[in-house]
Amino acid sequence: MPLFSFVIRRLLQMIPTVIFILIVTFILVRLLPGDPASAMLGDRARDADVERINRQLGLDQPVVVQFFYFVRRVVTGDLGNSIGLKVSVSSLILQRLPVTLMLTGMSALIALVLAVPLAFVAASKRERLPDSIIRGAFQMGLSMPVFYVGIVLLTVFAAQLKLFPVGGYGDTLGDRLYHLFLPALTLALSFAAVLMRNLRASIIEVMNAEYVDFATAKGLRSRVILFRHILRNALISTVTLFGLQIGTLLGGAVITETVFAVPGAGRLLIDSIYGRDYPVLQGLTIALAVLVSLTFLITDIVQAWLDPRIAR
Amino acid sequence: MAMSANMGPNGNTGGNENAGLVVRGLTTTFDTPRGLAIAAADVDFDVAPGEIVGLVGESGSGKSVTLRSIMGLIRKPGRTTGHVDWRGRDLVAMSAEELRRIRGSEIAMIFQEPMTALNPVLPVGMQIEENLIAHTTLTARQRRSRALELMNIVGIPAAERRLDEYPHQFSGGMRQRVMIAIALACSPKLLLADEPTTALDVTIQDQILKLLLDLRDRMAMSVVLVTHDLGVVAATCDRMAVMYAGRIVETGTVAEVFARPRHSYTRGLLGSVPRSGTSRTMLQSIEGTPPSLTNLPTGCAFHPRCSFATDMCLKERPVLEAVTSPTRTVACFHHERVAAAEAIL
Amino acid sequence: MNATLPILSIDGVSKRFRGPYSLMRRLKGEPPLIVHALNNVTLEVHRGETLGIVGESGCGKSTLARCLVRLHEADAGAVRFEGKDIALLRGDARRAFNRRVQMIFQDPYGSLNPRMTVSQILGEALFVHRMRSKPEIPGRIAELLDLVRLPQDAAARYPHEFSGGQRQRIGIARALAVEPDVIVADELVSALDVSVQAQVINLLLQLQSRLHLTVVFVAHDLRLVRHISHRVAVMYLGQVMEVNTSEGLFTAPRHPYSKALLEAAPELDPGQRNRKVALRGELPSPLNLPPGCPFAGRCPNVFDRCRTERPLLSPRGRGQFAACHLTDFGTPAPNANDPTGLLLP
Amino acid sequence: LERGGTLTYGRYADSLFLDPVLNDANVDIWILSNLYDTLLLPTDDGKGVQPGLASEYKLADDGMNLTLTLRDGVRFSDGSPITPADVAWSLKRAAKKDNGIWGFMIESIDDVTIEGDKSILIKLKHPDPAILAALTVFNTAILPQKQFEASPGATDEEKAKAFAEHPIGSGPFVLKSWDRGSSMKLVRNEYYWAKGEDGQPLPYLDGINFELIPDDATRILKLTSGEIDGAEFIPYSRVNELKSSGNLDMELFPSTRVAYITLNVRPQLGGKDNPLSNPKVRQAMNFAVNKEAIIQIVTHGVGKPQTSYMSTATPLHVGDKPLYPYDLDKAKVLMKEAGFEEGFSTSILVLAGNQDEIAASTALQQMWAQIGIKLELQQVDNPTRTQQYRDGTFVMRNAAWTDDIADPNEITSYFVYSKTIDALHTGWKSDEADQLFEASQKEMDPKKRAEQYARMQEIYNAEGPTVPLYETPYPVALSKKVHGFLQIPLGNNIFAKTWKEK
Amino acid sequence: MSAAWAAARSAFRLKVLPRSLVSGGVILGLSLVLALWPSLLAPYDPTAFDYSALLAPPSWAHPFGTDNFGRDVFSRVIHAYTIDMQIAIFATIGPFIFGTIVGAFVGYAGGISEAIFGRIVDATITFPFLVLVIAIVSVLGPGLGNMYVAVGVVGWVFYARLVAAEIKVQKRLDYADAGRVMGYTPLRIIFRHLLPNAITPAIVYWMTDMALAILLGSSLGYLGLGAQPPAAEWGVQIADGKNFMNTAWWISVFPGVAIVLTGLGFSLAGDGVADLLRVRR
Ligand SMILES: Nc1ncnc2c1ncn2[C@@H]1O[C@H](COP(=O)(O)OP(=O)(O)OP(=O)(O)O)[C@@H](O)[C@H]1O
Ligand SMILES: Nc1ncnc2c1ncn2[C@@H]1O[C@H](COP(=O)(O)OP(=O)(O)OP(=O)(O)O)[C@@H](O)[C@H]1O
Ligand SMILES: [Mg+2]
Ligand SMILES: [Mg+2]
Repeated sequence: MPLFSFVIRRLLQMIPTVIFILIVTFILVRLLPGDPASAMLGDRARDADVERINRQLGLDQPVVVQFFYFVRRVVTGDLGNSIGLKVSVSSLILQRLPVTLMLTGMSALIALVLAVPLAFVAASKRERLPDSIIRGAFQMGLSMPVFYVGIVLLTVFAAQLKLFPVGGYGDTLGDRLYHLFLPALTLALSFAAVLMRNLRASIIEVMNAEYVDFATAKGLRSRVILFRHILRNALISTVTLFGLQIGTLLGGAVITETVFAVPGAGRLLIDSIYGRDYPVLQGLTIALAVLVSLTFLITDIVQAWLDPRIAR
Repeated sequence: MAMSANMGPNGNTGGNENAGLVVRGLTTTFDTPRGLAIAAADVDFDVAPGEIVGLVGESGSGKSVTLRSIMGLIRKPGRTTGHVDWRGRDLVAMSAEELRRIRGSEIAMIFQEPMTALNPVLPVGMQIEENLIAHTTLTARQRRSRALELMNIVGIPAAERRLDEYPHQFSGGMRQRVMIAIALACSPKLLLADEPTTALDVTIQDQILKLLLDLRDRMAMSVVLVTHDLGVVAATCDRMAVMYAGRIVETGTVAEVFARPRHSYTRGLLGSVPRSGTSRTMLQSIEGTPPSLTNLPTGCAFHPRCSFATDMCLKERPVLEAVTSPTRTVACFHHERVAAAEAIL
Repeated sequence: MNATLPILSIDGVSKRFRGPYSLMRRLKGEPPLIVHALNNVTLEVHRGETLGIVGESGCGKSTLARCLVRLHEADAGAVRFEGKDIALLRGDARRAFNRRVQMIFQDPYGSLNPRMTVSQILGEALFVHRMRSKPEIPGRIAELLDLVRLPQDAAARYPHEFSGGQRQRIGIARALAVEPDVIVADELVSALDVSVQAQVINLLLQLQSRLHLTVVFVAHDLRLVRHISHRVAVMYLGQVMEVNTSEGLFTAPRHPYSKALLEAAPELDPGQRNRKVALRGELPSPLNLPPGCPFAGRCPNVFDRCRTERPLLSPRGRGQFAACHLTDFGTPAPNANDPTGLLLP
Repeated sequence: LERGGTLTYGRYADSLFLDPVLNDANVDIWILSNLYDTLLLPTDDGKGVQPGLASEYKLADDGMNLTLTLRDGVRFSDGSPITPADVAWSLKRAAKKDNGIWGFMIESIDDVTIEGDKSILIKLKHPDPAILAALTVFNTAILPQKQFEASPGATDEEKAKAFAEHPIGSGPFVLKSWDRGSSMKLVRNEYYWAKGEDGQPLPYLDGINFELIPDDATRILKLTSGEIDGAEFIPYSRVNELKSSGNLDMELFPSTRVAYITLNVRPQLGGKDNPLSNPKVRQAMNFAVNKEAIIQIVTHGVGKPQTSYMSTATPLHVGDKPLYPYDLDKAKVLMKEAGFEEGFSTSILVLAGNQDEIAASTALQQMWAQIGIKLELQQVDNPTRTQQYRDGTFVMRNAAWTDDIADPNEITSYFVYSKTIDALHTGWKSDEADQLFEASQKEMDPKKRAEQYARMQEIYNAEGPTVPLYETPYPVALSKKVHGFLQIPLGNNIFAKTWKEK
Repeated sequence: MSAAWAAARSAFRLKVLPRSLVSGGVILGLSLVLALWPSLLAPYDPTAFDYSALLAPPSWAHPFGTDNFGRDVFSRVIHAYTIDMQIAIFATIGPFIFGTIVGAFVGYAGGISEAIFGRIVDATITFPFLVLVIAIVSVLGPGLGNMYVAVGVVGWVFYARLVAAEIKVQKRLDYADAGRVMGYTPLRIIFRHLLPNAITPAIVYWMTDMALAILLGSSLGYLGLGAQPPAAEWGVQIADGKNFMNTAWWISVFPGVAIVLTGLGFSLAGDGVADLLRVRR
């Protein structure tokens, strides 16, 4: 029951956030210089063509009116049609978003797999050589531009060693996982670095907590202490960070998807900015906002589950 | 090493079931950025079966460190040397696995802060049963009923329901009881209680202390009770040891020490506590502040604050020696003068 | 009663805090949970006296202290300073009030800004209230340090360079800097070691007589309160249960709760042990107050009326007040039938 | 020659809209000929015309009528026969005013009528020397009228949207599936009319997979690792490297692509006098550009200097010497004559992240600095640049051009003729050139028309509003196993005769 | 003897700064020197072409080789310090100051301002940061100045969040109440008392943020929205060298190393500052 009320409360909180984002996006995209017609038609467009298309798209109306129409449509669940791609925005989102979700999901997983054990090693060998090596390595991951890491990984693991395909997306699920591994790894590196740093700090903190001493005084095996007492508590603060970073991860996906030729939402987003594809941009922003809010919600729930003190 | 005179009631350290706890030359140091901190130095004391020994001293005097050293809970950069003989076996020299078996089963410990010593994310039932899983072969059902039994022993009402609750749902007194229940889970022979009531109200403190006395009687358990409240010692303990700056400066039965303290620090402690009939008069405070462990005064660590101090105290460190009886020890050159000084009150 | 105007009077003050308000409660249309921290508290503080306030943790002592200095605004009732309702003070008047009624806090670690040196801390107080002109400030700081017996080189140091006792003295110096009439000391020494406690208490006693301060001394340590106070108010669950002179309270408490509180405090005399638990149960939650006497659930003398009707604070003679239906509780009468009278030595 | 197999081809961007009339961009245009067929086809050199769906064509002597005869037994990819009605309907749809942006190429068409069961008669408003070339252009592709009109939707545009999801044409391939932004799969059209060398119907391939790989480096990596068989738009910097790699064919297909800088020559710009309006300044700027150096830096030697504003692959191109050979002294003299001895500050719009434009502009910045022109680079995204361009508020911009029709009229109409888009929105205007262009649009005498174009090129090259940089081929890298692929100078990717070794 | 030694050692140790601060400080100090006086080390004009040495591999004349314009990569990497350090500072100082002030007020006032701020935070972290910055830069036009604005529009939120959270903790502490009891004004309490104690996380984050700003600057430079050619900036350089990864790796690798090194400097300094500013109690 407390969890239920917690979820409802959080869902209600999402509404103003999404509306706020909606308005900001709407205004922002309309402030962008250039219009969809020029973006579509390019250099050869004649004025008449441009005007005709803008009229067809209703872009000759005042922004407020456009916003009103837009909101009315969104409320009925219609996100409109893409100006450039000439298909419905919802179908585009349904097609692209899962790809990005899979990509971010995988990279989150990889980041965890990398960060958690190494954070333990670093924390327990604190201020000694293994700690320095691990922190140094992760710091490098954090300091390298994503596009750079991507190209390096591609060159080494795909082109030279031929362990992975060079970008693209597959057809079957397994194939897709295989294709997405390198891009996910690219994204995961900086994410893992942030996680590792945070986790290491909280592990150190938890290791010094009295209840860990108390658990030792109970005569528990060190494995039990590690997993039941240290890890769980250390993860609590990391879970929040994890949720917060999902937004950043989605941002990083924009570049990764381009480098690895992954047909995901990140690239669609950038394309829609460059193509002034307002409906896609707006639709996608809403979808992402809802998605990220949901991620926050989920991490909050996970955190509440890990930490019974939260959901009262 | 200065200890030979003090062998306590169970002077024979040969391995036997009735030996209780014999601590000899227990020293724990920490390597800190400010230098080496000697948190416990050459600590000697004994605890006989069924006995409650009070360990008093002001904050930072090394009481907790002593208890933790006994349990082998000192982590790097700390280091423990000396001997802790438990029923004839030296805990300090023991392998990690052997020590683990003794912890929580034969020797249990209660921590100072019930707030931080319980894992906030595990139900209390689980935290009790954990102990049973580690040291017994009880089935899940048996463990549960043992946990219920323990909750009843320590006086937590509605135990069945409360087993599934989390520490934050308990009040401070209840948490302390849970901690005691965990410590008692495997019927330990020795209970190390580190200020079990400091965080609690007097009425709850009273309840818990009485509970400890009860348990000692019922389970023939020895207790080391760390506190800085002399009232608690007076009301609960059989014998007591006074610590100052990592060292034990005086031991004896509670009655002896209270009646005639032989160390000026003990005397000061007793004098700082207001007593009935002293309304709005100056208290006998110990002037100055406790020394820093990384920068102890030479000679007797207490000499800068001591009104009995002479040149000798500045140069030489007094050792803990038996005075009137083998169990009455004190580390002071002037203990006769202290004892002879006018009674406090 | 003293005929002169009390310097501070607390007149039926109540303070409520909003508790957690879950969506579930909102959806059901239930009001948020209310913590009743103070319920209709009436007290007077006379010029030059020390009023002790005791009670268990969470009974509202700090809330009351904070209401006195207007850190909290009372929900009902009024706090009057020299007859004026402090809630109505604005601007300069409020600043003047703040200057004249000072508070000293419990936590020696938390109550000083760790990023300011002692001279900054004291200087700021002097500067803001224009106690001295700019060039005179350093001299005044030196005086204040002297007053609280801190070395002169303390001025340039940061709080973390001091021990707990010294920090409390800095806190006292800060309060004294603005030359107040009243000092509200909330658990002034509870965080300090016994030996250091005495130093601070002695200082407070000295300062009080030198500067003619009025002191409200909030504490849970009965021995201390008795030692320092002229009069004592005993609180329970946001209510004043008894107001008595210090000696009156300790020799013949007029409320069963006061009596239990006294019994629970361990005696310093090892010869006076008993094994009887003074008071069972714990402080009930202030979230839903019982309709009758708040102490009814734990009171050994409870009878039916206690559960339905809340007793009001009423005079018991000789400056004594108690909130109990047993109006003759604790009367030092030689009536052998009164089971509660036999406690007194 | 081997038949069968599927070719995987890496593209830099995905198509947007597979309707021949309503599309807007090269990403569609250059592959449309694989799905749709036109009455006539461009020759492989991009300069001539050959029969397509029409096996015969005849232009009347007065140039006012064109008769075309449909090839026997031609069918759409769904098996239905192609009728003259389909042809007439398709052409009329393409020529309809405001239907898409390509209609200008066949604006001369007045009416299309069906002549018997094989022939079509196109009536023109005026003689049009480029009409035959226009009938090879994608927008005159023949669509099945019935199927198109049966598509859901009320307007032509809505129907086109639905139809283009599963287009039915008569090109060598049929769209099988399209995963937008990721891949597009084509399979062979069983009904395609043309025959291969072995006498069997084309195409040789069973299918083509277009994979979308926007990142240049990744596209090449995929090619070298053998995951794809071919990749378009190889960056010039990689051409030499790939040429020397053993298992690849680095193809440089001749193209009509020219790269140049467009200068706004309006007398006033942003309220200030515009130095670029002075022809001497423009000439000085031209002379100050070391084209060889730019060709080295930007195209790594792949390109060559322009000899006219139009590429050498464009019909009626004249000129054999590079325009404006590098001559700093002359440039300085011209600047002095123009009154800009001290030089001036100006700026150029660069497409953000486009390495070629950045490199060229950076080089120009350095070169023009020598005649006192301080050039500021402003990277912007495409719509921003297009807007400033169309508004005529830009100062200078990078640009490139490729022809869509095998005739010089398209490029000339945009570059020279002031009534199309103000001569590349520059505000440049030459009355003589305008008259020449209008005349040439109706001139049926090839020789006279050639003369008109020679003169127009002369005028434009001397004082036009552009700084020609270089012309480049289309760099396409293919696996050595791939044969018979062709990208014609107009850009069309021709896969009909492509085959792959097993 | 050993006691004297221990005393000497402890005295020495106390004065010594945190080790990470020293190493981070050295890296950043050097970076700053290079940023201010790049010509100290750079042998060539970073924008000068040399057609005779296009894409030359590292040699004595060109330690890091040359790029496709024949520009000396070493000189460009060094000169890029000027721009990249500028990005690090200018892109973050505004958000740091503004965010800190807003955070201080929001954290102190709580209530409705906190609720509104909470929604702004939600919206900001929900929106992919990079995308928002790209959009804003597209609106304002490319270039460093506008990039600072774009980063600032989004970036202050994170500082404000950190400061607000910390102020909320601090304002409940006794010393804040002590200030109120002394009759100090809220402004004095916020800025004189609470902020100095609440700002540490923001400062530590600032260090990280400066490193992130360089990365973001590079990403935007890579996308053409940051520093404009021919300016030497690491991201621009990496983008320049992207097509030459196989044939002239030195164009992009050395700027990459510079980024990593500077990032390391900021991160170490951040750890060190956290150590240094930790309140000793
Ligand atoms: N892990 C550690 N590292 C460094 N010094 C330590 C460590 N643990 C304890 N100390 C030091 O050892 C000394 C003794 O500490 P201890 O906790 O035993 O005091 P205590 O007598 O239990 O005091 P309290 O009454 O406050 O609990 C203290 O000065 C403390 O600073
Ligand atoms: N700001 C607040 N918000 C909500 N509840 C509060 C607040 N301050 C105090 N309370 C509640 O009011 C009650 C009385 O608290 P108060 O701090 O006055 O007790 P106390 O007697 O001083 O206890 P202690 O001895 O632990 O200091 C408690 O239940 C407490 O939880
Ligand atoms: Mg302790
Ligand atoms: Mg309190």
